[in-house]
Amino acid sequence: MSNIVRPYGDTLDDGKVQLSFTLPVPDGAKGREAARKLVLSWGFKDCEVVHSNPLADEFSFYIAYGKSEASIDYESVVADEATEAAYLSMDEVNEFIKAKIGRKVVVVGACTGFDAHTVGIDAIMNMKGYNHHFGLERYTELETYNLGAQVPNEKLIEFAQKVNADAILVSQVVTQKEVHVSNMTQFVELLEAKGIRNRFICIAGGPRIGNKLAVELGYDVGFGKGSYADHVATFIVRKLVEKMGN
Amino acid sequence: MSNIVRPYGDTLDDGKVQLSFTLPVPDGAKGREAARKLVLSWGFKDCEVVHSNPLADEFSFYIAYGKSEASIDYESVVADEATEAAYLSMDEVNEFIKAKIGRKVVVVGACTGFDAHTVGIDAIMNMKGYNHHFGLERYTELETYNLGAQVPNEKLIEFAQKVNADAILVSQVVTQKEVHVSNMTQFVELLEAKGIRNRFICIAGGPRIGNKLAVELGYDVGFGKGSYADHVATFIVRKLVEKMGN
Amino acid sequence: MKEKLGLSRDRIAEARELAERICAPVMDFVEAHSSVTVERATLRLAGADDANADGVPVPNLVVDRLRDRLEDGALKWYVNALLRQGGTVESLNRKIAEGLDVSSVPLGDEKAVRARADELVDRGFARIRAARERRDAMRAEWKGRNNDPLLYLIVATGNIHEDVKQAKAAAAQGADVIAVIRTTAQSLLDYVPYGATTEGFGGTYATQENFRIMRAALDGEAERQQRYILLTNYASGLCMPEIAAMGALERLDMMLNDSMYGILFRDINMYRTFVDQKFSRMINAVAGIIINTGEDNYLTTSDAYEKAHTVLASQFLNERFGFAAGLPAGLLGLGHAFELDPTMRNGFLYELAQAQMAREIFPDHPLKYMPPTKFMSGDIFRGLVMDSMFNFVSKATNQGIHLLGMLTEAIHTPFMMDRFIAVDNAKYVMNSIADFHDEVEFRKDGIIVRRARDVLEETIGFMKEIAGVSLFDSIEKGMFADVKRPKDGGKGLDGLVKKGPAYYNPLETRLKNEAGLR
Amino acid sequence: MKEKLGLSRDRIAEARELAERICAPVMDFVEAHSSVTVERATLRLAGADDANADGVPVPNLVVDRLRDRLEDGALKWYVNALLRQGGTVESLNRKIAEGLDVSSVPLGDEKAVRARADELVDRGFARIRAARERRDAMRAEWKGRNNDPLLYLIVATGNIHEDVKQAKAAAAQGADVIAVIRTTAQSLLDYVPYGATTEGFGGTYATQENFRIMRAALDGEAERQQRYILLTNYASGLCMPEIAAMGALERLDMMLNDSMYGILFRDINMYRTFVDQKFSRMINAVAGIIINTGEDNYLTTSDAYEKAHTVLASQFLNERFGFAAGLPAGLLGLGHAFELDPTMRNGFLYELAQAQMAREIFPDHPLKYMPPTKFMSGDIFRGLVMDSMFNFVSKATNQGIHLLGMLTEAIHTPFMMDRFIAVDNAKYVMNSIADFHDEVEFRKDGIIVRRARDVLEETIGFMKEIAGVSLFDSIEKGMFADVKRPKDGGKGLDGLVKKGPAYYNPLETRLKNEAGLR
Ligand code: B12
Ligand code: B12
Ligand SMILES: Cc1ncc(COP(=O)(O)O)c(C=O)c1O
Ligand SMILES: Cc1ncc(COP(=O)(O)O)c(C=O)c1O
Repeated sequence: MSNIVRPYGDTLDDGKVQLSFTLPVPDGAKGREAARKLVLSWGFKDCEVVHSNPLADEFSFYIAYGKSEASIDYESVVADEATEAAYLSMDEVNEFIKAKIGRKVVVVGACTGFDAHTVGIDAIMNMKGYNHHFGLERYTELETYNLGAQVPNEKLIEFAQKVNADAILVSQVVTQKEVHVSNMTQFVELLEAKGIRNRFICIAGGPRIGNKLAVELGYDVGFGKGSYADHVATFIVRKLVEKMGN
Repeated sequence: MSNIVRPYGDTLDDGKVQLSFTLPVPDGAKGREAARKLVLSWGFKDCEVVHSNPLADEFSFYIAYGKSEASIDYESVVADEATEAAYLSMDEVNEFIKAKIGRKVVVVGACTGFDAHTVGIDAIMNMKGYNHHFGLERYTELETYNLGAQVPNEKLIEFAQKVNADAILVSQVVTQKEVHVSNMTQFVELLEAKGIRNRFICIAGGPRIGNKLAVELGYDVGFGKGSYADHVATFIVRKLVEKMGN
Repeated sequence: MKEKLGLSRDRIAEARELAERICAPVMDFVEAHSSVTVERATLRLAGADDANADGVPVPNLVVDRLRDRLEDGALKWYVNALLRQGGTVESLNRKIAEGLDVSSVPLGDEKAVRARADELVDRGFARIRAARERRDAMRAEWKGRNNDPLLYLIVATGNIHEDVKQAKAAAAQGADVIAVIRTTAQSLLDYVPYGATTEGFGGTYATQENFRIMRAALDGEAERQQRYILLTNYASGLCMPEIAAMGALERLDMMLNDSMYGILFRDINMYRTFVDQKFSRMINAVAGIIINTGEDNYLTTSDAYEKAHTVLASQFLNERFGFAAGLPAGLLGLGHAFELDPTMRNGFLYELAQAQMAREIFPDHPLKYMPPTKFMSGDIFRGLVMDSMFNFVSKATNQGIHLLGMLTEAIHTPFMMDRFIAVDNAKYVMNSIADFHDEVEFRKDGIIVRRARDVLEETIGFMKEIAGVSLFDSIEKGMFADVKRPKDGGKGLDGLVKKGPAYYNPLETRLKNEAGLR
Repeated sequence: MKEKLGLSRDRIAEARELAERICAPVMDFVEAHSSVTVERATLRLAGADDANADGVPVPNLVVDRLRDRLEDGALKWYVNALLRQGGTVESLNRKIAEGLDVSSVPLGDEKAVRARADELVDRGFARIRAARERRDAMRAEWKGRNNDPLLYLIVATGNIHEDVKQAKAAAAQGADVIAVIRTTAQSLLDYVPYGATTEGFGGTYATQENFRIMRAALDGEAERQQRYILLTNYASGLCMPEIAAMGALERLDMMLNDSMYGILFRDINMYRTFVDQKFSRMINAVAGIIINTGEDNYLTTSDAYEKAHTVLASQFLNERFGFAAGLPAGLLGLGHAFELDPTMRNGFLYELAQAQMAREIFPDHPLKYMPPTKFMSGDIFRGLVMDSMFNFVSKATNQGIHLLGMLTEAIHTPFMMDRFIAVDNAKYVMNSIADFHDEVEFRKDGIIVRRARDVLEETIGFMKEIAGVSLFDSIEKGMFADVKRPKDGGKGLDGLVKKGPAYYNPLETRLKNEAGLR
């Protein structure tokens, strides 16, 4: 069964969308008309430019409301966020490990490259956790190593080999100029060059990291905003059992 | 010479646009993905849904940034706002009338239909004016009548005939459900039915009235946000001389 | 509540005396008059309902036929017909809708008519009382779960069913009060449309059926949220008493209701309005409905700094007229607004002064504080910040009813997401400054204190002027909101009725009793 | 400035004494050491510039070769080579870039070297003085035309030419201060890249040429606006003294510069940092450059309510280290931030308390107040309102340097329109509460007053603990920002230099003199 939906302002299917953007042209009637035409060119049926403002001699700011005729079949949409799967609690993860794996699971994590944002990886790993979700360090059946920030990919891999890690956690927060993409890619390439990609469950995370992107880049999964240790632990143990099955 | 422009976030041609809208679906990963796909369907190349929020069980709110590849040739854009033309000051208008018309010009204005917003028409007509632009009542060479708000089209036309108006000003502020379109259309139809459309310069105005719309509906001109008495007076006297020429 | 402005109690008392002086002659006039809508409201409370095939409501059908004989009141004709026709009120209504002219039914025994009328009035009052008790019970059950101030959101789709969706979403997002904005033209209709409606401009028709639909929806949502959701509409325009009556029956909780709004902003005749407002207010008083007065409207046409005293003067008058109709302070949601030019230096301090002043002068009143509207523009980001300053002032001065500002105020009636953004803004700001009011004091003789004192003084001066010439004349002279309204001009004057010596209206008598007016 | 918190002057003095006690041993260590970047900074101020074909800067080429002999200082080798080679400094630089190893040039007459060194130092100081005078003249000419607090905006495109566009637009929109954010990795580079750059991540390389390009652009815009536009960069990371030197030469006006930031947030070795910060600060002092300290960073990893005292303690330490490097209070832009959880009841009151506390304890310092960042989310509308509350607190407590919050903080480095929205927000709010600070008083023993007192007390307790174990040990124990840094860990330790008995650095001596240190 399909369920065709459109943006909703205050009436079903009115298609109302708010937009704002800058154009590299002076402010004025001509700029407003350019803004309006541009919005129409995106397939909006109607557009009203409700505000414009100079930002500099050659830049101007526009606020517009458009009326979209485009729609999407909600039923056909496939959600792709790692956090959405039903997940286990900390205790359940520990039980699961005891029952199905029978040894401690080793997890190594770091914020890699030149990225110095530790808060995200700490939120996942540190004892105290985040938002009332305890971190991996508190899981009795996990053995965890948090290497902190600014860790070169080489060093992270070396360390993972040394401690015989089951899973490697890579955090990337800075995404400007796609710096995360090249850094994350290099990590996988290094593993592959060494022929050890399959020895690890590779997990990427960060506020702008989607599962889709991570998988594309060769990771097993990617965790974005609003992910917690329990999501990650669940993924690791399930995946491990799956790998052990093979 | 063409001048192709795209939205500008912080780098030329990065195409960045902010959008926000509601979808009639529950909040969650599936809704976010639907939102993302919808944005892509508008021709954006990339889209990141940076926020989502439930509004009700079956409604959710999305904030997204898209990257547009669409562009527009700024040089090809034709501005169409009545206020943009070089206009005369109050004194110049008076001089113009004395020199080229030689009699007082009669202007009748009202906020029509059930619309009760007098502030806009008053801003144009009242003595004190608006934003340091005196209103038409202060123009010595104009004879003005402001009928106020909620004036039926019939009554306005009757009055204009009675005082032998040169120009009729119609203000429309409420635009919900396109009520202004039907009201403005009815006004012109009434004039045409009486065969007197050409006796008057018909001017529409209001915050959401564009020149384009007004002309489409059969008015001589339409004045939107940021228009003042001097714009309107200039238009009237120039048009009148033009009509006298014929 | 701690006073911070050091306003002179004597000067405040003086202003109240002036208000009494100004209102007294108006009340004398009111006492001697009725109107077509007062009569129709009376009929409605006695049971008149339904509409004919053209949608003309039964109360109008009755009163229109009686137009020349209204000096005796309409009720006796209706009751007489009921007695003569036999059957229920509902069957009488149906017959009237189908063409029965009650004025053509010969008058029967007066005592029987009076007895039956008393029964009908009893029934009407019982319904009002039941609604009031239901409200009291619900509010008691969920005591302490509403926001303070109450967060007030509007819905305005024009379609009652769409309004319901929006209202439920708004309540789920945190609103305490839902106002169904009325369609653009309704205040000028001299009848109240009948049934559920789906087409309106800038708002939805106020009809009894629409009231019922929305009330049920909000009760459901209240149950879910475990928080009473108040419902608001407009007892305003040419039918104020009737809408008050419908609201009393359908358990509305608030009504926009001003003693002069219709005159000034809708060009309704002043005598008609003064008569109608009194009757509507008595109904509101008995039903326990909070009225919201419309002082904010002054500031949309006049400058909010220059004309602050007209707001305060109007608050005194609305209070006086309210008391005269039996409304206690607790039901007087006097209006004011945050409408100073945002480019004004220290504008926030002046807003703070004015809001605090209203709070201290009307300590027991659930003040209704309106957001910035006039200076809102297409710049929704600037607008959102203006709304945050408004939210701040409201909480910082302990306002009672807080109309949420919309970032899109200058663009369209609210989208569902606009409301969410507004609630979120208010909740964040208000929680964040929860105890600001108790924490902060104003410098003696500083900008804030002086501003409040000055406005009060100017108000007293202004009210003296009004008292000098009479309220009728001051309106005629344009002393309020910069609009002039001739005494015999405006709409609805022909619906005014001079009560005859035999004017009979037991419902009015009962209203007066219950409202505590002798 | 009126005091509102009634903080005990004695307790504040006690905290200052504790700071002195804590810093004294560190200063002793610093006195005995130099570092590779201190030496390079010395060379730069004496004229070393240029880079080789691989982009290795001349100062690095010189110091790298001298690595084992640095205990005597690098300058004499450079000057010696200059004398021996003849010609100008520029030609020497070129030769070095082309391969000349100054350490291989045999040392000549010491007196001649010293004389030539003095000349070079004179020239360096003359350039700094000229820049300072130029700034003073411009600020005097346009006195009173800047905003108060100064509105501070960042540009961060990664490309200096794109940055220029953004910066000019920001200035046109009303910014007083432009900070060119530095590329993500630069703080860990032990050299300063050379020339104009167009590729950076999350920021643009700090290079002398980039400084020059931006300075010229901003001077142009200042002329247009008739308002001095301050330029900010980062004297922070492994090259703090060199960047300070470059900033002094190119007339930067502010520098991010903290005595401990590199240690805590960049894992730079603590000894190295303490040595470098002193030298960089002496340069800033002489150049009249306001430093911005980094206390705000603590609150991004720790809770802003729980750890408010670590911010105040760090301010006292930064102040003390600043004084010890000759920086007067007027150049100490001590940092703090608006980072409380937005869902906290009365959060605004606590922010107000903390900001006012900083203001009263550091009355002559141009406090640098940072916007909410940690709790900013993808909800740009909520974020905008949080920024409005931040703008409010900043103006209400008379902060000096106001970093504008961005509604898109959690999403991307600022778009041009984001900056506009931020300036507009701040200008509206600040103008609207212009005199709030003078108007409003805090309740005696109320939430605000108590909060400030409590934080001060906790700070004193905390500083006593530090004094007990030494600053080095407290950092090792993780007492700041919840991070533990071992004394001999971190980057750059190998660049530390123990001064020998023959350590020669006339530039340092001159700096000390001009900075008024002994
Ligand atoms: C705190 C902070 C800092 C602190 C970091 C302190 C520290 N020790 O971490 C300091 C001040 C040092 C800092 C510096 C910089 N920052 Co910063 N910073 C932030 C800030 C305000 C909050 C980030 C944060 O802590 N979030 C809280 C955590 C819990 O959320 P999170 O990281 O998203 O993590 C969650 C999920 O993503 C996920 N997750 C994250 N990692 C992982 C890993 C795995 C394996 C898994 C499973 C899950 C997971 O789980 C977490 C819990 O749900 C953001 C803005 C913002 N409000 O988001 C900017 C921000 C991230 N910073 C930014 C930038 C540019 C910088 C600088 C590069 C600026 C500069 N040039 O100086 C520097 C340099 C840092 C560097 N080299 O990386 C930008 C990034 C822009 C972009 N998209 O590229 C942001 C968005 C600010 C902005 N708008 O410009 N920053
Ligand atoms: C003030 C106001 C009122 C006052 C009006 C008082 C009065 N006497 O005018 C009151 C409180 C009575 C009112 C009531 C209503 N209002 Co009203 N009101 C506003 C408000 C806040 C400001 C309008 C204003 O005065 N602007 C200032 C003037 C100077 O600007 P202007 O009208 O644009 O005029 C300028 C130009 O447009 C132009 N112009 C205008 N007319 C003409 C005519 C000519 C010939 C020319 C040449 C130029 C010209 O020149 C002027 C100067 O530059 C706006 C929101 C906003 N901030 O814009 C809502 C707004 C216009 N109102 C609105 C609504 C829905 C209503 C109601 C219908 C709500 C209700 N259901 O109760 C009622 C009913 C009124 C009715 N029947 O029309 C909506 C309209 C939505 C829409 N697009 O359809 C708005 C946008 C608010 C909202 N977001 O919901 N309102
Ligand atoms: C008291 C009062 N009644 C009515 C209204 C609404 O206007 P209308 O006359 O369209 O019902 C307002 C306006 O906000 C008002 O304040
Ligand atoms: C003092 C100080 N230095 C430097 C920086 C910037 O970080 P980075 O180390 O990337 O230069 C900051 C952060 O905002 C800071 O506060």
